[in-house]
Amino acid sequence: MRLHEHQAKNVFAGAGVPIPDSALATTTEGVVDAAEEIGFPVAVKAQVHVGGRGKAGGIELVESPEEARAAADRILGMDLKGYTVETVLVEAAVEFVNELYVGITMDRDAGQPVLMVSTEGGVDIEAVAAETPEAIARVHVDPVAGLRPFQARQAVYRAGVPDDVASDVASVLSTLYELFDERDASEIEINPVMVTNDREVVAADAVMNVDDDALFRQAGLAELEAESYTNDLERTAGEYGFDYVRLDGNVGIIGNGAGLVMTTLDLVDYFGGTPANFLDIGGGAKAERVANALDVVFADDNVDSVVFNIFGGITRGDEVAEGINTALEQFEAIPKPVVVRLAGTNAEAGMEILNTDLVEVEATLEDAVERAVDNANEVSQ
Amino acid sequence: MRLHEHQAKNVFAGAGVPIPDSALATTTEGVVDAAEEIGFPVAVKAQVHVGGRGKAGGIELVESPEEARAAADRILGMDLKGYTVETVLVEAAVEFVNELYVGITMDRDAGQPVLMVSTEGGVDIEAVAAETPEAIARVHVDPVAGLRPFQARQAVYRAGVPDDVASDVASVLSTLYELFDERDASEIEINPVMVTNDREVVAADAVMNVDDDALFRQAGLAELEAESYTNDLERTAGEYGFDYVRLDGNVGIIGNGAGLVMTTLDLVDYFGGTPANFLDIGGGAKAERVANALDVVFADDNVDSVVFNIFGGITRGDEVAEGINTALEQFEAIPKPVVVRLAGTNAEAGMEILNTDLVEVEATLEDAVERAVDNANEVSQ
Amino acid sequence: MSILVDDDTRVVVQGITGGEGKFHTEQMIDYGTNVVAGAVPGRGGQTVAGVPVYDTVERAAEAEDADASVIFVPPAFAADAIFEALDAPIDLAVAITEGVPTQDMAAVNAAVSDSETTLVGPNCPGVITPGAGKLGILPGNIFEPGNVGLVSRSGTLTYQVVSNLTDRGLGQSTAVGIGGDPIIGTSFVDAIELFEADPDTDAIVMCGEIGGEDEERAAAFIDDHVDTPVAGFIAGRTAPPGKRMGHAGAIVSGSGTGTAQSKIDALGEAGVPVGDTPAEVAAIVADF
Amino acid sequence: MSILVDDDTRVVVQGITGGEGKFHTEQMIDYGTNVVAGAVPGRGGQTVAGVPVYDTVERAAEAEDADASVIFVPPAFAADAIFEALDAPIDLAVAITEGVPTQDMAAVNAAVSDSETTLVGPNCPGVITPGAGKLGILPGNIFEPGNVGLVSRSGTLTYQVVSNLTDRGLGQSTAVGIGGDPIIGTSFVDAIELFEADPDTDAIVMCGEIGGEDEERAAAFIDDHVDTPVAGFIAGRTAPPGKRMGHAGAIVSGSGTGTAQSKIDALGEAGVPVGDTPAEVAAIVADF
Repeated sequence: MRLHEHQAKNVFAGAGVPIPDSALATTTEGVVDAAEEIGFPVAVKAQVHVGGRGKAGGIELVESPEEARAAADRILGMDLKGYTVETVLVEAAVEFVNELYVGITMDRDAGQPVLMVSTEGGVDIEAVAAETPEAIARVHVDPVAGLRPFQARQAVYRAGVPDDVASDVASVLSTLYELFDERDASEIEINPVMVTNDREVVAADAVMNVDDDALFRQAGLAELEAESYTNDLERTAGEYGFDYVRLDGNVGIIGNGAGLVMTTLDLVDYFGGTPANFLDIGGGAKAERVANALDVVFADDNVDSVVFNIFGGITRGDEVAEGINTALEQFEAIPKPVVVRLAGTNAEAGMEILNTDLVEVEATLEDAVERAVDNANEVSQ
Repeated sequence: MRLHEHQAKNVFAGAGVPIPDSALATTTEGVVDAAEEIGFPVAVKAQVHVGGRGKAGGIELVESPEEARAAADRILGMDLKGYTVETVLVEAAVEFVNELYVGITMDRDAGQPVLMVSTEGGVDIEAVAAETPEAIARVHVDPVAGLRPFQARQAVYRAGVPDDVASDVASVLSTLYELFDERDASEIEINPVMVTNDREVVAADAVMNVDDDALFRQAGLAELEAESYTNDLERTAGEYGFDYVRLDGNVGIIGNGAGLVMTTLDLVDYFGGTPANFLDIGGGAKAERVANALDVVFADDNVDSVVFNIFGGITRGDEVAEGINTALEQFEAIPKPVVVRLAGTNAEAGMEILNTDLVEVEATLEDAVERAVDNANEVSQ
Repeated sequence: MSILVDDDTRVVVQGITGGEGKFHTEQMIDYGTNVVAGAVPGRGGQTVAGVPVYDTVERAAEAEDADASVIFVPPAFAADAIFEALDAPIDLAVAITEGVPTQDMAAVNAAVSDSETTLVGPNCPGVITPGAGKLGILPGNIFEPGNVGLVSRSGTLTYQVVSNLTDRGLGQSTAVGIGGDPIIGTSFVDAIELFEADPDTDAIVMCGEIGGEDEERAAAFIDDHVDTPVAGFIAGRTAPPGKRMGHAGAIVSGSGTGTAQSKIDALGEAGVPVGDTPAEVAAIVADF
Repeated sequence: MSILVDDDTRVVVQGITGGEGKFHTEQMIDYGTNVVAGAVPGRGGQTVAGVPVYDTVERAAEAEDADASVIFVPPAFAADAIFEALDAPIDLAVAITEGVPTQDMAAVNAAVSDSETTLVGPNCPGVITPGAGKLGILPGNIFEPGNVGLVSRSGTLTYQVVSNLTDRGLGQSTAVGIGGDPIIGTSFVDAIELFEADPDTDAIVMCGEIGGEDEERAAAFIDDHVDTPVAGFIAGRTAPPGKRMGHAGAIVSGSGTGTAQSKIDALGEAGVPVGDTPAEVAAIVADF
């Protein structure tokens, strides 16, 4: 789960990391009021999960109520890389002397968290990582022992953080590591940490991703989950408990198991189609889950055809088939053509059960995907 | 620092370990009132830091107000192995079916905490350890990783704790380990954990020793320290910041460094005397500390003579000598004869400074101790 | 011959009294697996699926001489179950549980490195040596004994590829589902090293996916140390950067590595042909 | 020759800007010790006692080629200072700090075992090789170069025994104060093993005290592995069971081991004569 900037900043501030004064707004009046309350200049920042918001026009620095109104009118409701901006953060603009980068992520290859600090904050840190990797100090942390205080100092001094703020930055790092550890984060990042004229450090941006698998023990963060969706289809799919990602094609895809669903997407592409989504229905899918999955995919206006690909291990083909029948029998007319392919446990029984008035059936993965792509091409013509 | 039984029980109960109903009392009327409030039968238990309180007569089970009164009259004010009983714990007597032992201590040789569980609780666990060590299940814990839940279960099942209370006992162990870790304990023990008729577990006794070196970060426990002294001399010495133990001889001993002070005690014994105390004045002793140390030792009525033995490393002999002069010049008459031996840093200067009207001086450790023993023998004749 | 699991493997099932634990224990036994014990705290003395249950893995291993364990406990308790298996000690622990918090696995990872135990998973379908036994939830009926070793990060994709292999008459020596989580016990390199040393594995199939650099490392390892022919498949070619696709592991980092293309390229440079479809992978193996 | 410290030892002082750190740095330099750097966060670029200060031990070690450290930081920060020394890495870390919480030292102990660093202390007077250098707070003037190796749990008792030795003309190869805390880096066995391997140490004195079983283990080690003659002294014969005598380590457990008598007996059985007084110990060594 990825928190919005303002959510992450609230979490950071609660742990003692300094952040600028700010307020959320969803209307132009709200933006102007918030800006006047905070005092100009302020930044108006779109709250969507998109990288490079600034370059894409999602952030604007304003100096007066008039400018605030104009920025709010422009940004609220704008489409930013496919996401509609519904909320903006109105935030005091910090005058800064230096911009630093600090981040903590789980290094999956080392199996350990890694601290990263750089004095080249405020720009595209991935470009820095690619072009001058030595400009980012990295310190791995033993996940059992946790961050030793000396390691935070080591990262800061290795990165060449100016002496007079080194101790404050090390302290921010220690706080972030505690959050990382206690809140089951998978990534935490402040880019930039701004160093002000009077040598204070302020988190000018905030990224926090939380391990979905740990939300069961992160009650406070799990509450933010609904808020963190940026799109109705993703919200619905999340509420149903599916792993779902919306894409921009027209072939809807439902399958079981991430690897197999990804492979189905790849085959859609291979046969000349474009995937509309990734939807992993999970193991042991019963009738209700099948119906819910179809619900989500049918609700996507982009979808012109659907492929339903199940390889049963725990999941039983006959149960899935009954689920599909039940789910589709509710419709007077099936909204989009559905191709079904069942394999594995009880697959043959399932194939026999399927109501071929409602769905098309194929025996192999390749044939099923190819037919779904053909269906989509026909519909969209 | 060793907590009193009732202090330890409060700490345990605060963490969720079940303890019997109880109240403290310092007067006979208080005991009777508490007993009636709790309901008979109750145990009246002396709150002094002495092992084997039961056998020594410091614990009595009473069934009526009359018995409570008699027990209170007898126990309050009694001398228990050198300690006067000022406070008793009046506690509901638990009817039990089994008595278990659980303990956690720092195994200094392994450098790790060790859990200990036995079904032979309620008796002298040290006898069990000596005679049937296999009756105590021991599980070492990685101090960095902490207690894994399976280890608590392992200790409990290895010990043969009855199945129907195994999970409750494992949970008590986990709670105790958390206390051990978070409260910087050096030892935690419940002996016995009573298993009641309806298969509940209750801490019928409680031991908790806290690492003195960690009291700086254990504010809540440090507050209990004053209360935990059982003797005025120890309280005074503790307030002065000395490591002090009162013993039952008549040669008062002041020195610097635990090993050297212990050696001085041993030499008192070697030369036929008996040490009255252990007092380590610490490093870099200035005039005020010297005066305070003499204060404590002179205040002990048992002391007939004093030996003051300093080997200077950080501690400078001339400063100690000045401290001794200043401290003793306050007295019209020196209350007990003092033999001083100074060695190490600036020792010769110190020996010259010492006012030999106030103290006797010896050049070697052995001579100083022998003379102090002689002095004590003369006084006590 | 085979890797990890053979006819002598004696299995304890951690979490045998749960719904999944019981069901799959029955399935494993039906497949001929030598399941000798279950371990569930507080359930010692019971019998499930004809198998005696003990309170701790230690006791189960001692009493029944078990050397492998399969873990079906819920995610919140999975790390502790793995620690218990390491401590017993057990030679092979296969963690089926899906949804284990990554930070729990980071702690497990450190302990596994210091232990003698091989951990497979978590969030994996398990390990099967067709005809000998299976530890996990893989559907036994799609497998056939043979000489193709298979290692895969994905469950159902494994089944897909196996069925393509079996349909062509290409049986399997052992199939290992290593799991798709960010931190796992057995990597591609670990499994491929075992297959390379197994005289009865004559070809290897590795099914990877986007995220991490395990496939890239495997490619380098194959280039340097593997003579057995290897065929590859990589899922996630069409996954857009920065999107999570089900597995926590399947995130494209955008750093140039971890993408499907970087993995396919790395395998290609190591001389490993990569199929565009699962059926194509089976065809490649048939041609070895 | 000597152990741990010689003419080539290059020392960084952690906590050099504190009162004690500065004072003893001056003392160490006066004694001829090769103190090359200090390390204090936020103080990089300063100079103390003529020595350059760095923000981290890592930098100090790199810039000044230091291979040993002496730690004078306050108890609350001592464990972190030791971890930093292990990480630098430093070959020998001598922790002088008194009052380090035992649980901090338990964590340190685990890390030291996994490292290449020798830790001496904490709560110890340090290590001195007379004539070559000293790391710690030992008063240099009482030592003389020679061939008696000394290892002791106590500070001032060490000085007492050393002065008895020096008075008899028995100089020291190296003296190691290992500290009296419950958990310490270097044990009697560790130090005695080094002395046994040192060609210029012809006799060993070990000064123990009540508490723990380190002296008993040393006795067993001497019996099996040590040819160099060893004399012993044990403080705490008159300590009553269960009473704490200053050092956290000096608690008699009452379990039959850890008492002065059990230690004296163990040493006796290993052929190690134990003196009744410090002077007697020196006399025993003179007779070797």
